[in-house]
Amino acid sequence: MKQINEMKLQIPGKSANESFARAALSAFAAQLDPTIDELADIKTAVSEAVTNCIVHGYRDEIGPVYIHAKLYEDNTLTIKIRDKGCGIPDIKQAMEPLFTTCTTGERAGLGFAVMQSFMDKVRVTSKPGKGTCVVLTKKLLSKGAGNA
Amino acid sequence: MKQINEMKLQIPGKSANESFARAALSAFAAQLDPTIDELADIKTAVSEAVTNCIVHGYRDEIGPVYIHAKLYEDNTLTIKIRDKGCGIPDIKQAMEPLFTTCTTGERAGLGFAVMQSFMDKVRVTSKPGKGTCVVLTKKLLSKGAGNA
Amino acid sequence: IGEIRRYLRDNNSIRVSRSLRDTAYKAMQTKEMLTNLHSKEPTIEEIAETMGMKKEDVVLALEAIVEPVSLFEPVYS
Ligand SMILES: Nc1ncnc2c1ncn2[C@@H]1O[C@H](COP(=O)(O)OP(=O)(O)O)[C@@H](O)[C@H]1O
Ligand SMILES: Nc1ncnc2c1ncn2[C@@H]1O[C@H](COP(=O)(O)OP(=O)(O)O)[C@@H](O)[C@H]1O
Ligand SMILES: [Mg+2]
Ligand SMILES: [Mg+2]
Repeated sequence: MKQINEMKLQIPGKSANESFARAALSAFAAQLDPTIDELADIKTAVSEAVTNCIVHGYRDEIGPVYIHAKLYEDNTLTIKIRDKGCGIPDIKQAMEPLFTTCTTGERAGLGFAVMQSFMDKVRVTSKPGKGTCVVLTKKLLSKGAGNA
Repeated sequence: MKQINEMKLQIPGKSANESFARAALSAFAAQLDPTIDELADIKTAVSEAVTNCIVHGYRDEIGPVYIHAKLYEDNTLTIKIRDKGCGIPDIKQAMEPLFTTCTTGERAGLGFAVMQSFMDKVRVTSKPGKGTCVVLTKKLLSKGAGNA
Repeated sequence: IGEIRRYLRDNNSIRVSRSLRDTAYKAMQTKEMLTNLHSKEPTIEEIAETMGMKKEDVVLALEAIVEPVSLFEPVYS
């Protein structure tokens, strides 16, 4: 599939940048002129993935978060979100709804479930001690399709 | 001066990305809570610099444009915009108002003048055959209407 | 009720471009209103707060109504 545009973004993993990352990705996705719902889905999924890098990947330190987004001719958007943090020992377990390693009760363990329900595809790779990479894919309704 | 945040962005130098770069930079600058006018100044300067990378730096090819923005504690914003294009042989001359190497009459030779009038500082470095780097600096003064 | 439901459903499939334009115009009106009220230009945060929106969303919307940059106007106007 032909790629029509891409962008690479690097930000320090601090919580202020969660909303910036969301805004940057919306500006990028806006090129496909998605529906309001589609854009909201993308923003939510990106938030979850970036938050995971910050709170789980780096925990008490601040490390870099790398985002690589691509747009394809068929209206598909892929977003790769990567950290160089602690990694995930058991990805299958981590992706189970309600599974969380957070002990303060602040997190519901639904981040991956949210990403999966809002995007078409979620691919996770990780190496303990090296970092984690999440690739989100969504095909947007082409203009006019759902919008009679 | 203490840096409070930064972001690095890499995009292919195609004209669609001029508006994306502008949007990403305004989302980043929004952290300093500027006025709409201040944002417009920043966006205009960024547009001129990114356009220069695309139309002059790379001319008929499409190469990467690198943007590195930093926010400092004293409300200063710096934006470095860099290409790996043809470079500028005589920077002093290039920055003179009305100087342009564009022969089609499409460009007015005012890009650098615009950057200089809308930002506090414009620093240009360049190496023919290697590329060009423009650093834009602006200190935001907005204190807002409510908390005058 | 059918009308309302249809409106709601259609609403979900409104393209972002249109919604951004609406937000941007509202932001410019809000800016005017606050400027007149305080005799001072409001910040983006104050505008967003007045509109009940997020700062980022207002900023992105403003990008949607940017006129193509004229190389002449900024310097001489
Ligand atoms: N980037 C990451 N780095 C390290 N661990 C992660 C990362 N993302 C997710 N995890 C692990 O996967 C678990 C489940 O993630 P998630 O579904 O988002 O739920 P929550 O964030 O609420 O815990 C987390 O509790 C954490 O153990
Ligand atoms: N990134 C760049 N790479 C190569 N040359 C550049 C670059 N930016 C500016 N220049 C040179 O400087 C000149 C003046 O730039 P500018 O003031 O923006 O006017 P204009 O773009 O209208 O020509 C350009 O015509 C070009 O020769
Ligand atoms: Mg999570
Ligand atoms: Mg120019």
